[in-house]
Amino acid sequence: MHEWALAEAVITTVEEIVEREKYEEVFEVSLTIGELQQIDTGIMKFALKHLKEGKLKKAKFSIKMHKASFKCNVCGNLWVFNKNKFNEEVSEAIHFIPEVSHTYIKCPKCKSPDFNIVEGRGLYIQKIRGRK
Amino acid sequence: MHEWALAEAVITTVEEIVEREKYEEVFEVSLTIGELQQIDTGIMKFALKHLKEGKLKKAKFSIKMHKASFKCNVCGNLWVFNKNKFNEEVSEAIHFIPEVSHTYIKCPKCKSPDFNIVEGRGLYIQKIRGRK
Amino acid sequence: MVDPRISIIDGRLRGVKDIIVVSSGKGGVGKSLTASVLALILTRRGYKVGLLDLDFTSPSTHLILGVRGLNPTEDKGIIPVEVFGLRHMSIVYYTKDKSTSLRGEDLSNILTELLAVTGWGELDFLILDMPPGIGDTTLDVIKYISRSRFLLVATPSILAFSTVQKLVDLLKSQNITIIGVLENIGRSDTALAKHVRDIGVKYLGTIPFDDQIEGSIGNVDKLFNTEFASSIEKLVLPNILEAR
Amino acid sequence: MVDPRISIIDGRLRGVKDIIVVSSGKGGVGKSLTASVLALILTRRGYKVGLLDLDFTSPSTHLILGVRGLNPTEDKGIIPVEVFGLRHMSIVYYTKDKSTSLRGEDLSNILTELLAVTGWGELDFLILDMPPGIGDTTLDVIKYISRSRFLLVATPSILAFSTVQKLVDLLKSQNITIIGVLENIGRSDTALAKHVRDIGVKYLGTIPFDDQIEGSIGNVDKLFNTEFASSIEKLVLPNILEAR
Ligand SMILES: Nc1ncnc2c1ncn2[C@@H]1O[C@H](COP(=O)(O)OP(=O)(O)O)[C@@H](O)[C@H]1O
Ligand SMILES: Nc1ncnc2c1ncn2[C@@H]1O[C@H](COP(=O)(O)OP(=O)(O)O)[C@@H](O)[C@H]1O
Ligand SMILES: [Mg+2]
Ligand SMILES: [Mg+2]
Ligand SMILES: [Mg+2]
Ligand SMILES: [Mg+2]
Ligand code: NI
Ligand code: NI
Ligand SMILES: [Zn+2]
Ligand SMILES: [Zn+2]
Repeated sequence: MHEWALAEAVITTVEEIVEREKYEEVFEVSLTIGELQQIDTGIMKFALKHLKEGKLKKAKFSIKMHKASFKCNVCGNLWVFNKNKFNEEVSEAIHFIPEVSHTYIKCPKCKSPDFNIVEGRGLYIQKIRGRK
Repeated sequence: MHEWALAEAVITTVEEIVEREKYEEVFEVSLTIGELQQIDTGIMKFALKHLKEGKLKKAKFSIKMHKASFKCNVCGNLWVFNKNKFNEEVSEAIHFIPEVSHTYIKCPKCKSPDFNIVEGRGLYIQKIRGRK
Repeated sequence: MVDPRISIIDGRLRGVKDIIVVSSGKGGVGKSLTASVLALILTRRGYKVGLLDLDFTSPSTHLILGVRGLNPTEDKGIIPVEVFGLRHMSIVYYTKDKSTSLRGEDLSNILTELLAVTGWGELDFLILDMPPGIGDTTLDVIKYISRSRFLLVATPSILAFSTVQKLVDLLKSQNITIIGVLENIGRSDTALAKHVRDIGVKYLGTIPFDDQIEGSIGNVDKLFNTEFASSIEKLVLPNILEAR
Repeated sequence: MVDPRISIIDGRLRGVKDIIVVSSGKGGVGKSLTASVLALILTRRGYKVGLLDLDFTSPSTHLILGVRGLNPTEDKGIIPVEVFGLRHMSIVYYTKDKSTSLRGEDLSNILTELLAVTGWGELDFLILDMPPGIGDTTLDVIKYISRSRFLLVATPSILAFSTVQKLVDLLKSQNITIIGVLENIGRSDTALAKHVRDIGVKYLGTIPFDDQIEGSIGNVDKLFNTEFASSIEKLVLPNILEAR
């Protein structure tokens, strides 16, 4: 699973922020993960725990999942992602590259593949709590 | 000047909204215009006055200009548009198609033409006040 | 916050009877040459024709036609350049053909702006020259001008067909009319005709490699005298005129 | 809200000594063929090579190489497909080469995602096959991988040069290294060499039309035996190896 790759990205980025903003110690890092990324939060937390060190040693990582929703660029229709509709191969593909949803998902109303992923893609660092 | 084309677009759109939201009469329409569009508000108001009819007959049009600003996608630099830097031909080009600023403007810090127009393009209908 | 440009697009194109989109997905197959020559031929036949170059980062139609020293004028909007009897519109009139790097959102904004402010007047045909790829411009044309008819250009290469096939999928899902696939720089023995028919699209025929083309670019009289032009007249024109 | 993918890109490419971007701006000039054949030749010379297809709406390198039935694997990231001794990565492994319409923001997200999660390991060369146009993907490569060296491909046509010139402007403004311009499907008498030198870029030489190419697509052994491959070896290889 590429949870490890993403965990590494999170640690690297937090370390950059810690350096830049001169933190002495980090207590908590809040992450949001889009549902489309289909990340196993268990593995993710395990990886983060394994990789953190130095000023992050004692940091807690909280993960919030964001439901995925789409908005059709043609008819304006809004709908939510239904993961059960796809076989494992397609799920894995979307897990790696959420944009390939444009291959497998169409607007339920007008059948267009021209939609925006309103929410539910990506992995973001929302907040860092620590001591400067 | 293509103020007339844009005024026509405003009137058509407001009429659509009036129809859809079942207004009996419109008192006021608030517009914002991006500085990059370099619209002559005098001509714009004249054109709107000339074109309004029916339920829009008595509508007042208020126009607010938005200063143009850019954000560099490469170095993150933020800067504002300085219209005096360009000759008349370039000004006219940007007036018609604000995106051609990518031809004539570069990030003052890193010289990249890869920037976003943060504010200052387009013409938007912000609010309609009327009687339903 | 409502963008009023969108509502006016239909109105601006009200006087335009037929919109032909020359597209492919694949680059370098002859879209711009086809669009330009087709526009010229229709003009010579007496139709009122507009040609709109939508390949904003690599516009070509002004070079093919050899437009020089002209500019759109203003009259309650933008009035296209009148050249060789047709109405031509391209971003080069504003970029002076200088380097213009554009992200997707920019492409979308330019298309909307051009459709909202260009006054085409009465036209029998508006020809759109499309960029390669299946991106913002293609999606926006489908979104804003659903009555468009697509003329697809391919070469005999499997690499071109692979992309054309993807574009056909998209167009079919949106019930957009496909006039057919034109084979360009073709040979007599290619498998393209069969591939095209297998996906349920009309095959329009093949235009051979024409060594007069490069020397004719920028010279309309020479262009008219190429084998390429007579092929467009023979293979494309009947298919465009018949459905009207 | 910070996107952690961006910071990891440099780290992911730490083991990659040299990044060669095959680009043009113009479509259909032979970028994908050049990128694929160059990757194969470098591999045969004993270098460790990666090939990343960045033409997300019309990927071609998997067809040129003839990759079938393989998939990237996972190990703390995505491990590219190993084929003919090189490491290959393309969106087709996830789209199954089905129709994929993407707007600019999507292109940007896919590129970031691929750069952030692909584990290339140790490489002498990573070759990037670029889409046509001067848009999101080109701008993002410049933004995220500024140490890239660009290999530009053109044809003798004025239409191709017009676009290459725009790309050169962009690259120069950003101090990106340009290896040179390769003329493809060339003739002996073209003016391209002079045009290229006039804008201060190295002209690498010309590859003729090769009628063996189409029949060699999808067959690596045949590709190696084409005149195209020997031209790449002769014209491009020295220019890529010398600066190292
Ligand atoms: N039938 C043909 N014979 C010879 N050259 C051609 C032919 N069709 C197109 N070309 C050339 O191929 C190149 C690509 O054509 P162009 O119209 O620019 O393609 P696109 O718009 O699809 O990128 C141009 O240099 C053009 O002159
Ligand atoms: N030197 C050449 N001789 C013959 N055909 C060529 C040559 N170079 C490229 N081609 C063909 O031209 C077409 C475009 O090549 P491709 O590599 O897909 O270009 P791009 O990636 O720039 O769009 C393909 O069908 C390819 O097989
Ligand atoms: Mg989208
Ligand atoms: Mg921009
Ligand atoms: Mg073209
Ligand atoms: Mg290619
Ligand atoms: Ni995984
Ligand atoms: Ni004006
Ligand atoms: Zn829809
Ligand atoms: Zn900058």
